[in-house]
Amino acid sequence: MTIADDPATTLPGYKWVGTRPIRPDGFDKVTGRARFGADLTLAGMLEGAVLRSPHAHARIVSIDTTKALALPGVKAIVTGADFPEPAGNPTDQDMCRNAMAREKVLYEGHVVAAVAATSKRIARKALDAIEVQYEVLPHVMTVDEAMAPGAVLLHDGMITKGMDPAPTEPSNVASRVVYQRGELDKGFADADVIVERTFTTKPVHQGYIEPHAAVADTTPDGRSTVWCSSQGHFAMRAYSAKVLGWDPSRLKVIPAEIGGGFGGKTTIYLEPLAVRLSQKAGRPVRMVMDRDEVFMATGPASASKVTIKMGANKAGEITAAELWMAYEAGAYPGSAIGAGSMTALAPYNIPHFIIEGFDVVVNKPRVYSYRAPGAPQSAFAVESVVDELAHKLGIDPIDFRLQNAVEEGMQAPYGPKYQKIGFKETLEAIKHHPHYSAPLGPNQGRGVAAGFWFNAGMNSSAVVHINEDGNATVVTGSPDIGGSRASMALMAAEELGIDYNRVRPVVADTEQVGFNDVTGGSRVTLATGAAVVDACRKVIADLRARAAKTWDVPVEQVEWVDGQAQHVDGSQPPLSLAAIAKGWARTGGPISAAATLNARGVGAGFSTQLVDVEVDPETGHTSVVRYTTAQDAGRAIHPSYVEGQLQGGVVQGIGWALNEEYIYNADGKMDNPSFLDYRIPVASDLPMIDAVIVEVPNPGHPYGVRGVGEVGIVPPLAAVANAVAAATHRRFTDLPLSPPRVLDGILNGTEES
Amino acid sequence: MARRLINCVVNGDETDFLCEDGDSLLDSLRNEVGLTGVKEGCGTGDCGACSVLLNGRVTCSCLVFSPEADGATITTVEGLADGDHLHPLQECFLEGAALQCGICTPGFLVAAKALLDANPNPTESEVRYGLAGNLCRCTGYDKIVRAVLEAAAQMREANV
Amino acid sequence: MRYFAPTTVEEAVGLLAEAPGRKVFAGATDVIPQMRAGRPEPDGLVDLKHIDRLVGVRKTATGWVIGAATPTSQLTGNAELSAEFPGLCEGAGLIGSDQVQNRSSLGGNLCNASPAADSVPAMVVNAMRAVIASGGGTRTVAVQDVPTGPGRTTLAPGEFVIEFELDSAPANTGDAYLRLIPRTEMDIAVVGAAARITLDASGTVTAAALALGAVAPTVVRVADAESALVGKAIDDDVLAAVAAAASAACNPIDDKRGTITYRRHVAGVLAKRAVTIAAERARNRASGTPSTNGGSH
Amino acid sequence: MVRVFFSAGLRNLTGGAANIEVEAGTVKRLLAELDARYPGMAERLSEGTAVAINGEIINDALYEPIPDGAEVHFLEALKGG
Repeated sequence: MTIADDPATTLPGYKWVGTRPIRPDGFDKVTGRARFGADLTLAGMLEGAVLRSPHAHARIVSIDTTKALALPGVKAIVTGADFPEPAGNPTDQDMCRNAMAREKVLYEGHVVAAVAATSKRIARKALDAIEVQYEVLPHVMTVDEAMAPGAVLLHDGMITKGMDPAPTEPSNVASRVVYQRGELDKGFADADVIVERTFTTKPVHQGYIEPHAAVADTTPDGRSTVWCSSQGHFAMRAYSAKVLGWDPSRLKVIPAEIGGGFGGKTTIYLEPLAVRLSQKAGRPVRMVMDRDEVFMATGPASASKVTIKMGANKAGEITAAELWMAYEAGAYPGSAIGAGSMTALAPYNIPHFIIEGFDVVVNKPRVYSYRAPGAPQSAFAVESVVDELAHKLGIDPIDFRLQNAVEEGMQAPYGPKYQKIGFKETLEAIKHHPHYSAPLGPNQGRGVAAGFWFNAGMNSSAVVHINEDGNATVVTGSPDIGGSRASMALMAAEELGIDYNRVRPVVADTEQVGFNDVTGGSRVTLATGAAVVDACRKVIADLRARAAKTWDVPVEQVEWVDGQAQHVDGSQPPLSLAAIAKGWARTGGPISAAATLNARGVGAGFSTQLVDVEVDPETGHTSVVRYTTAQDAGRAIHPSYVEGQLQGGVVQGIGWALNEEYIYNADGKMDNPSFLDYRIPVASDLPMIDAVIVEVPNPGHPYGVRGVGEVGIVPPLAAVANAVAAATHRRFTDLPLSPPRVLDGILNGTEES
Repeated sequence: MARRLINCVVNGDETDFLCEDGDSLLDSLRNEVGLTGVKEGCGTGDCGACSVLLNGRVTCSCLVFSPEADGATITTVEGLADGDHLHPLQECFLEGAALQCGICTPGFLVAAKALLDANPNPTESEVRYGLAGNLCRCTGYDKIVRAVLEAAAQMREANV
Repeated sequence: MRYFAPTTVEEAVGLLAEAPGRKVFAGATDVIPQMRAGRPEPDGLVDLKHIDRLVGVRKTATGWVIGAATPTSQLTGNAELSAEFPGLCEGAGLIGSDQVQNRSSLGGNLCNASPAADSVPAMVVNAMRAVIASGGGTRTVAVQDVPTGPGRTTLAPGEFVIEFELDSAPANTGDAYLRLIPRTEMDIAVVGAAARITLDASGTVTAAALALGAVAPTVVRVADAESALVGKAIDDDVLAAVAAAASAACNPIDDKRGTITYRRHVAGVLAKRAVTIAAERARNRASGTPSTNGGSH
Repeated sequence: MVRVFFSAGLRNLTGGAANIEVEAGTVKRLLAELDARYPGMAERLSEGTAVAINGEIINDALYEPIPDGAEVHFLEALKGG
């Protein structure tokens, strides 16, 4: 373990980075003050509700809102006719149709109309009074159904992209991607052992506890203020504007505190509806989803089908791999098949491989990002087969991975060469962890798996203001979903050389700070953090200039050390930040600096995980009894929140592995849209999650940061499945590993050694 | 239908609010009393984000009809601190980074208070089962369980 | 929808007689989710918690009387009841979280008439009786005769359960309830099994009751298992017969929570485990040692 | 000179070539050069792609300088969660 165990320890050379202070927004969040998406009330505010398709696939013949509009208290209704014809690129157009159906509904829960009324109860009554005539169409629910010859089409003219030559007939396959290297035949000829299997996963939801919520106040000048909970209010502005056909600047989006996102709150659902309803009604409108709406109508992660064949020689080298992957996109193209394909073999240096991936539309909600989007599904297949190969070869599964692991300078399967990475370090950390050699009890099994995620950079802006008391305000536009304000303040305190508690980090609205991309891709500490560091360094340059002016010396003779200006030869008494701030009017006015960047220096993330499970051989019930994760964080700015990211990712992965799944009935309707039957892990399902922070600093970031939010969810699916395989001597290839499935495997599966 | 006037004690204060008979206590607390620290995660009693103490017992306020609160004593997250003196659970959640997004935090704090009121010296397993009615999707529960155990220890020490 | 809070049984009976669309409730742990899921709102809800007789656990000369609206947390919190009927208290204690435990009641759990209701199998093996307010008087029926299928009961419109009667357990008697859920908490039983066993001094079963939940439209008594037990000492062969009889007694459905095959198999597993625990408790109660834990599996 | 690598999905435009050497100081000049050699390449790469220069992945990298001797890969743009 690293610094993690002693909160008082600081990293050599750093005063603040690597410490664990209380997060700045914490007090509001433990006292109930923090305002989340649904917590705003405005004078005269109406309540909205959404009419959703009861059918998985149907043509909308007509919508009659007359009776609904006549109900007392109903102030506005919008349908597809209230929005402009979708414009922009195909993805934009699909987003517009997903936000409000036009000709067809493509899944149960697809938006058909929305109502604003003086109470939620009246709004719901109005939904019942809207008369919609549907022509119900046959539906396709899985990649197998959707790819079958003669399958009913969701989109009449959809021609598969990425095929050579392009097909002449439309299909439900939106696109195909291919990654390959070497000569597959030769690779398999070199193998002494080959494993070939097909793996499937079901759709799973991000499961954030806060349902989507938005309040819009549209004024007669054609502008609107939207207050919503999201992972990126600039993206909400841009996407809402597209649906409305507006310039984005007509919208001001104010970020509420966000109650979890995990990728699912990087797009719009309610926002444009609220804006348009508010415009029609002339009053503010609040819209909050019910939990069943969250499940049925917001984007889960793709279900997947992955067929994999992998070979290795007796020396323990993986010689070849062949992957065929199909991911459900839901109603519109856009699954994470690309990332799923690129990450599948990313941890290993394999001379011969081909990965072929398909993005397939089905009559389910349009999938959206979920933590390392696309990677867990393919890693489940790859890491299961890697585990099986190791067993067949009689090689320790960690040694087998170490032997084939990628390192700096090796070519990634998706093309470029790896820069500085810490994969082997995470494998070594697990190998030498006491957990790896601890004894197992009866009916217990141990599993290992690894995972890779790119992490992201993208665009960020930050402004640092020095206040007249010498304290700093750090303004960014990146919603804080897991403690990033603390990280921003720590880096600013480190740069400026002042106490952490003298830095106030703020997440500002779209009119108060420059553009920031979404809080996603594990990018905020890296990219927005880099913008904060840049802005601090500009402020320091200014502070040195002010000191130089005060002392009447050239600025080159002024250094910034420990929060104060010092003359290089010590000939002047140091000037503190507070002292310079106090005299700012005499030296040129208030002190403030902005920085913007399209971030460079992204460092990839790797995680290796170890789990012990116990399987009840008579019921198939699986319990996780011990879990250890080792992840390369580059450098942990606030180790507690880094651990939290590691632990949270693991537990979401455990849920995916064991019990989470969308269950559909024969009519294409979701059977379990509640937290009762969509079973995310509860506290009593879990042990403590031992989080080992590995630090291989990322040379691309001023403090060595790598994104930490996502890669932790990549290994658990296979790690748990490998542990269940060890406990039961049966190989499981279909998730979730719910008790009925595991029992069926125990009773009817093939026993393996 | 005429709205009904409910009199109750909320966080120590005599409080009245108007409701329709079918309203949930959750909605009334949020919309009529203004206590938006009480959160809705599911509306069906499955997530615990709306937990309050109703006459001293932890309850999902989404499963309570507002008229049932007439004459009741209610404690929400807003009532845990004593002025600006945080409850040990609140302190331990902050110190132990037991929250990420914070939406489930109010419900956890209220449920944990009820748990420790009934059992001042719980085991890890008792904390996990005692808080199984509160869902957290961010933390994996590790730091929450640790914070509750730490708060219990501090409270026991303070009471010695 | 109107809310009523009567303070006497008679007042409640009168309120229900006034309008046929009124329903009783205690904890609302089923009513509110059902309303949210789109079931029609009743036009009146009669809250039974303010009637003294319906809330509380009382020891009588011959056994126990449990108010139908008593929060289940008061059952699990009653040390004496938990010691005498650990299986009943386990079943009652598994209805939802601590939050729900302060609202859920035996009356609600029974009359919601879910085949998976956790408290009902244990009520059945303990031969509990429901005292029902009926018209101007009361009638008493065996608990197992109340539900007739999912969401359906033998209660006539306007009737409601006032309290449950439970006879003291004979010496050397133990009960147990186990359920299978995918998680460890917060789930509806995929299968539930309650057993009650009475032993003689030699360890021979003198009386046995076994009931299964979630494997048929109502709770199933497994007569073949009971007859396989009575007169025998419990050994592996007897337990195998119990398991086989339990599996055979199932008439389950495939649904989102489990398959027919799975429920049938697990019914046998839980039946034999519940019998084992109940028998162990029966032995320990003879010697006065505390009971071991059942609960979720 | 920089070396440009083509993923399998792009090789139908390059007549099967997996990589080539090109003279180009920025991504914009590189795209122009590639489009001249392989008509349609610029359009194919204009949307939804990122560029990796010596292993560093950059979105919207049109004016990014490319050092001499660099390895350049075009990648599908990624979304995070």
